[in-house]
Amino acid sequence: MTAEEVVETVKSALGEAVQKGEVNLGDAVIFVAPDSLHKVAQYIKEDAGLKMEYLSDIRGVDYLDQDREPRFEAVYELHSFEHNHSIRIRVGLEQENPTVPTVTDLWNGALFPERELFDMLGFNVTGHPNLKRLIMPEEWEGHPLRKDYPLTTEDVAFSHNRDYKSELVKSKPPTR
Amino acid sequence: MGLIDQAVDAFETEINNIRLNVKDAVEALDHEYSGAVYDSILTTKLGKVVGWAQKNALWPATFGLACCAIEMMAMANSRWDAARFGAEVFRASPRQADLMIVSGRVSQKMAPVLKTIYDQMPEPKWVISMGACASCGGIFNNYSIVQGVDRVVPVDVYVPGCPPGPEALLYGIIKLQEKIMMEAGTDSAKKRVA
Amino acid sequence: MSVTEQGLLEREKDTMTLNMGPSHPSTHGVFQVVLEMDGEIVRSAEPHIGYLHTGIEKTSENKRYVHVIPMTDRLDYLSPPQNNLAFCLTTEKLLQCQVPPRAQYLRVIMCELGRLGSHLVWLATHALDIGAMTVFLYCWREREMILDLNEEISGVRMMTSYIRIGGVMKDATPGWLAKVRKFIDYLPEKIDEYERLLTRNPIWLDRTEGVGVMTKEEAINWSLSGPALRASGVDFDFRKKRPYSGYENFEFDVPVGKNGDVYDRYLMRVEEMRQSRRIIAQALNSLPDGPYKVEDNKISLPERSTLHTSMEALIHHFKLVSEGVSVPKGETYVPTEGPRGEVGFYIVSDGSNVPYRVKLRAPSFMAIPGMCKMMDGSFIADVVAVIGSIDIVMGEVDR
Amino acid sequence: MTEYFFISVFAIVALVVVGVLLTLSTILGPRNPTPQKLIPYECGIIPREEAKGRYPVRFATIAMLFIIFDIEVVFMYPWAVALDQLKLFGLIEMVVFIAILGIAYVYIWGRGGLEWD
Repeated sequence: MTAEEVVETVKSALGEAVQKGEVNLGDAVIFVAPDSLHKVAQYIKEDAGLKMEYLSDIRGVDYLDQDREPRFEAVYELHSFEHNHSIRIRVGLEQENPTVPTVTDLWNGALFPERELFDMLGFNVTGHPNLKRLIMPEEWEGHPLRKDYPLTTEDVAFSHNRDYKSELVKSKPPTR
Repeated sequence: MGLIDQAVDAFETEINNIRLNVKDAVEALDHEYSGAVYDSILTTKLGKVVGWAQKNALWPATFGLACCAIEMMAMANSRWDAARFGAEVFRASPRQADLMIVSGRVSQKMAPVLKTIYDQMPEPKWVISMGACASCGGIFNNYSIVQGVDRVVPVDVYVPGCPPGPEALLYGIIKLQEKIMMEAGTDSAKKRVA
Repeated sequence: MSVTEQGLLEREKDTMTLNMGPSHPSTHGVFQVVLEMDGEIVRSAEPHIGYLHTGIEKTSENKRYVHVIPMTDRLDYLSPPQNNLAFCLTTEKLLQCQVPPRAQYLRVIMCELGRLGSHLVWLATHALDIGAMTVFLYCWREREMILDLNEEISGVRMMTSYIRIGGVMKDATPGWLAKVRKFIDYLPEKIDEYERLLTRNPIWLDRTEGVGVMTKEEAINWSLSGPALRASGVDFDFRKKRPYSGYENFEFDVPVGKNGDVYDRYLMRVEEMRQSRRIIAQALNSLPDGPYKVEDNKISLPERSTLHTSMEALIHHFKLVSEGVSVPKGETYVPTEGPRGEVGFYIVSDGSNVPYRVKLRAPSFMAIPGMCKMMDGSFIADVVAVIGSIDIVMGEVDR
Repeated sequence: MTEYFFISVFAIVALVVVGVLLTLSTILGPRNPTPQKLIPYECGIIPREEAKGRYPVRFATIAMLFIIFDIEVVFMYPWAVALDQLKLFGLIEMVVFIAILGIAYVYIWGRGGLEWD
């Protein structure tokens, strides 16, 4: 099915659960609220017409200084091998306590990416079997991929990043 | 007012550095040589022979981290052939190795592991820091990479390059062999063993 | 309490924890798996990663688009052109720019050479782990030839950064193309040599057949990809199903396995090496001439010769060199088929010349939980065979 | 008598060479047992628990089986060297010897002694 048909079938089948559906640069993209994510994912996986049974990737994005309301976003990329089409589910998360339900019961492949979300961006994944730091050392404090986490503790002689980031660099105490 | 605080800060770090240096010096002094017999008969001539034997049988411990490890494997293979310099046998455990080639980028999580393995190698031991990432953090100046392995272990030879070609690593090993010959029989060889 | 009682109490679990830790010759990089062993049988395998975390994604959020390309080289350091291609395809999709056919063909040649080099390193280390020492030396002999080709075209042995946004670094000289042809004419008999060494070798069969089995549904559920997925029977290759960069013009077949064990994954990759050779041959025969990068000077640098004469070229050159290409606002993802599976960059751009978020979809990262599930109930010697067959590269796992 | 002379020379030379090498390296070799060096090597990780645990019994049975068939092969060496003097009688003798152990092998195989779990 083409991207438009995918978006149409999902919106018609799930109605209010899908906040917005669009075709962005040829890819089917739907926006979903965190609490209805599991229902949408279940439908997309089990529906005969869509049959997106392959979880390609889960990504976390931190829109700090962009002018959009929910600061964090978890993006799920799903493929279907039989029908050779894909869909991208974007889930907006609040700033204070970004929580997203786990999908490990649908796809076992989600074990590691969800732990990476918790580790690198501080998303709380409810229902994950063993949610602890995956990449950073256990006693590491802070979530590196957040925009307000400075890139390095040493002042870079010459840097491309914007001015306000370099102020953050100076204030961060050395982590090691 | 800021200037005074900065001056005070600078002064404090200065004192801290001096105290650290003094502590190191005291530690080095009362470190009696354990290999007593080893020292007494080690005249410069015999020391040269020992140094010649050590330099021609540098067994590297496989400490392959990232891209440089692939070039290190290439160096051990038939085209670049580290066997000509006696460095072809890659020991898996540090117990049987006397050369550690840190090939790749050392992350903050890997630094304690690197230090543990370096400690578990028997003396005399040498370290080659292969590649820009191991020598100075390379192109990754960020929160996760140790900006240079010499913050964790004492390094003998730095090999530049990203990744350095096998011939560059061989040149590093030759330079290390020259360093071993220069040091052989002198006081620093004894300090390296003690 | 006597010593035995105290000893018994202390050992309430009868398994022994064995730590196959970060510095281990057969974990293909700094990967740690803690094995709960009951004698020779692995009861449970718990992976620990992060020992090679380089923060490349965070660093590339502060680099311009052109500067991120050398970063992508160091992610999956066994096939760097594949990462460059994935990054450039996503950026070009955001820029909506059309790459000329000659550049597409040159990209395909470089990526297939990278795939060959990566499969050769996989075969070398996989066979060495299982005990076949000679294959290790044979494979590196061919890999050195590929590295010479890389060095001649891009100046660097491994990290070529040859594929740039809007095309390739520089045009391929006829001499280089002749050398590539000579290499691919020389290669098939060498692959037959590896097959003679391994494919019907009784020790190899005993160590790989029926080991680390993954059925088709399990492979899909555990998000395996690439040769590991196709070995379990899923016929899906992004070069075939969603052709990019000119792959639709070449015909090659995609090997699909039946029972998804270590032996099938070995057969998949060896067959893929032959198919890569076929693709390069077709690409060389029908290499179109024309520009090797997009003509629009807002994206790719103008020719050096035009700088002396035309003013616009000088301005474009200066603007590109100082500020770099500015990508319109948006986010997208293009999946490509790497040697280890689906490789793709998810890029969010905020309209400036610095990417806002760069996330690599790493096939090895997604395959590690599935790999550790395969190890449950197997012998400890099979753990080494399974790690070798999934062909993980820690550069792209820890990013 | 002369064979014993040659064997004894060979044994003495072996003992002397090994003895000299070992004593020299223990006397002359540097020794620097720092605490970090003495912890057991676990791929770079500080080991959390002692590795002394109880080994499963399978290892013991496999070891016994190995010894039986290893001794069998050891007996073949002198037999092979002296086969030309022993002629047909020696051959039959060895075939009987191998047949007896073959029966034991088939029994063990049948009882599943060779499988691991």
